[in-house]
Amino acid sequence: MDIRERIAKRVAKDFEDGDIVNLGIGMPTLVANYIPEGIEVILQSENGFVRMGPVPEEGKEDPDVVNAGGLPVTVLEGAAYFDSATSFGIIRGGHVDATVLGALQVDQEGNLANWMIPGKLVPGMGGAMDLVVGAKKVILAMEHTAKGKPKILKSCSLPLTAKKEVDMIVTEMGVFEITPGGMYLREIAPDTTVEKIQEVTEAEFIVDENLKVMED
Amino acid sequence: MDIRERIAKRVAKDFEDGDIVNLGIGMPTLVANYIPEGIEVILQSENGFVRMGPVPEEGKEDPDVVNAGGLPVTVLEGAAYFDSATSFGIIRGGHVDATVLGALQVDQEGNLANWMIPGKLVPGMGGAMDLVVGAKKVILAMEHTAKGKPKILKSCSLPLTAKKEVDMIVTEMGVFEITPGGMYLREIAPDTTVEKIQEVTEAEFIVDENLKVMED
Amino acid sequence: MSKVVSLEEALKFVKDGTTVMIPGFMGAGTPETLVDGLVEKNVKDLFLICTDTARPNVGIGKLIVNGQIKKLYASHIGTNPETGRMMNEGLIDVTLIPQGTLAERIRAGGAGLGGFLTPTGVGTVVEEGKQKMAFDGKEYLLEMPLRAEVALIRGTKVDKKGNVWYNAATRNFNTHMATAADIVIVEARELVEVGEIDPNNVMTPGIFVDYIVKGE
Amino acid sequence: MSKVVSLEEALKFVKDGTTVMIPGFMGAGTPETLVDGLVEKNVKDLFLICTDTARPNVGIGKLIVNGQIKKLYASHIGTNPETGRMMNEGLIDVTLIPQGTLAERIRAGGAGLGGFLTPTGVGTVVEEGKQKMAFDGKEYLLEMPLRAEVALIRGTKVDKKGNVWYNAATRNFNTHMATAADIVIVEARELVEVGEIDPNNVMTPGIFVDYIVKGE
Repeated sequence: MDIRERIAKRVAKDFEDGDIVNLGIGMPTLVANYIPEGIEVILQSENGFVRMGPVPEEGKEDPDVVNAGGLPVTVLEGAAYFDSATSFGIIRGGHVDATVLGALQVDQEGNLANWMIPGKLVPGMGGAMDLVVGAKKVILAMEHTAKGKPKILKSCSLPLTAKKEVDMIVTEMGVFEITPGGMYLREIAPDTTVEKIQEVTEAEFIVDENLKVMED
Repeated sequence: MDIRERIAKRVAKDFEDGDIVNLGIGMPTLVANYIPEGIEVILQSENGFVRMGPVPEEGKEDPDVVNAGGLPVTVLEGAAYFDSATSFGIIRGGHVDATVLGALQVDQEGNLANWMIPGKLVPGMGGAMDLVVGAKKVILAMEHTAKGKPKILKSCSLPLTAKKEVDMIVTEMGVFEITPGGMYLREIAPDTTVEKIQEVTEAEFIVDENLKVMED
Repeated sequence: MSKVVSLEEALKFVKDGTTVMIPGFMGAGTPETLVDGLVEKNVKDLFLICTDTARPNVGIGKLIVNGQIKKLYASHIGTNPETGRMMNEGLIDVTLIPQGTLAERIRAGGAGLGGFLTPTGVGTVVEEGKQKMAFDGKEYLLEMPLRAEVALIRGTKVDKKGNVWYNAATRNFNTHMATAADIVIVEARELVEVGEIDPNNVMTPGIFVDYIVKGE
Repeated sequence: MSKVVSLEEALKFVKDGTTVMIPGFMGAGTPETLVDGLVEKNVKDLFLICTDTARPNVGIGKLIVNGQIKKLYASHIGTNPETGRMMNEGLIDVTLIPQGTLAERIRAGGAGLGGFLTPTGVGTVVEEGKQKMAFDGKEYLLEMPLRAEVALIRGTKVDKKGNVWYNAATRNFNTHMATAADIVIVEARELVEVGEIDPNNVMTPGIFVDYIVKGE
């Protein structure tokens, strides 16, 4: 199984029936493909609607119905459209149960950096700062390293998106939870070891006594 | 001509084509009956719509279409309904050209008291405080005295609705304008004199050099 | 799980002492069936947040007359003499709030804002105990967000996923209150199938609604 | 007086150096005809407020590529490499603003609020130079209202009194920008007769709209 698929699939297992979820651009978007059967997850698109559906068939794109990345999507039965202030009221007001985002860096305190690399890449924060602060649960879906270098750090060096807001990190190597008592490795992928994870993780983490195997 | 009619008629003359106007409960409501021909005035109702129309014919009342006093009204072609935050955004945001309100007291500084008499009458300010602060022009439509006692004072003694926001006062005796340079008597009713007005006005006012006769 | 429940099931969330928001402007937009249910249930010591207390036998007025309210936030109580009487006798603790400020405080409570600055109330008793700030020579009061445990709202059309459409002037405080309570119960004047309300014209997205009661 | 004017008449309000708000999410909801008109007119040194700069040949992106923007407030510029290049070369002065904060600042500008407190951006570079306040242990930034001289918006259906209805995800920043500029010009995808939009479903009341241009 592809790394990205593994991550997306694991994230999707975390949702509960009825959850309202915002998926970021890129790998987080894949999560929608793995929502477990029997569970209804309501996708919020921060450009202004809930109950986002899948990508339309070719030729059936509607330029008025696009996601936060400007790409054509569809809406499901029971959808509702609204304006941007309402959309971010939903986000900041705690009405989104979980947001899934990518990361450039994250640290053991739950600090997240995912919106700029000074002097190099300044795309802007878009809605990420509001999402990370407002969603009840912040889940990072990310590859464990960038070109072999750790992305899960003791302390982020890039400009932050938000402070101490990350709750969970899912990588191809495992699942971490960040708690006031420290960062825990809760699950480990079947094809790795704690030692291997330690080698590519700068952050200090505690291995859960009941460490589980991350299912594919 | 009835006193209330005279006042309402004079206030209505102050409007310009296209003005958005909010009329308070009571005498201000009468103003709608005297809008000059050829002029379109858009009435805003703070409970949530613009282009309020006249009272419906008997038997045609719709309990969903009521004014800020809870009384049945109609809407005109081109009306739009909205929620309370939007309605007060319109009011506070300076999108209302004029508001016409009654007064318990007003003073020469433009301070207004029209929402309570401590220990006696505490109806609440409703939307009045927002209207007086937000409307571009605040016009008082009021009888000159209350049981012979002045209501236009040097300084209000009742709790204020807003500070220094009143622009114009129309009574059965005349029309006052409140400016940074003082309160001016701009028009005088045909059936009174400056002396008579002074007798029943505690506030100090300047008589306009070009004092006009208030037309009925 | 269906959101449609019986009146009894819905009202189990309102107990003695619960903080409740109820919309409506002199009764228009008030959920009459839910209010009648509360009168029947006779829960006491409620902290009620509403814009007016209507008339003694209309909407919210019934809860006042029945002695169920201990604490009241409202903008206008003048049309219900019972509210004033009970306030003067110390039976209800009343806080009067300008209507625009009340709407905005509820909106802020639902949208995750920590407060806002409004010019409304500056120089009046409303500013007592509040922080004042000035920008560009204009003074503002810092007003705080408001939330409730339960909001009882009323939709003209409600679909089974909880999407709501309000007719005419009944919208008023409904949309804001629906965002600012832990439990949101909507009384459906008409309960419709999902899809009958155009997703564009949904005024309260179903994600805000926990329970639906068919109104009478 | 008809609000319907030619493209040329409408754009006379946008001159070199004008502050302009333009809505749209990667082009969706952007008034393409008005933007193309601005490119044609080639006014320079604009101060542009928008959520993203789309792609080089899409919507707002064209104004960037054509070198017409001197100052930019946006939440995301990553999809238009030209914006980043011109920012790095000192040709455009870019301020990045979290998207929810941007929406709320514009709303505040239109609603007469002096500012608001948001948790978004706390602990990040966004807090630089801003007042911080804490309530109940949670920190907030004080954010200021935003207004423009001209807003160029885009309605799916617009009636001749300026009432606007937006389809699907095109609503985004349109409704807020329509309230927060001295002159509001709407591009009508479809120009309809008054009455064709249900007063309940009007999303921008015509009182906010000064001019209407038929879009292509």
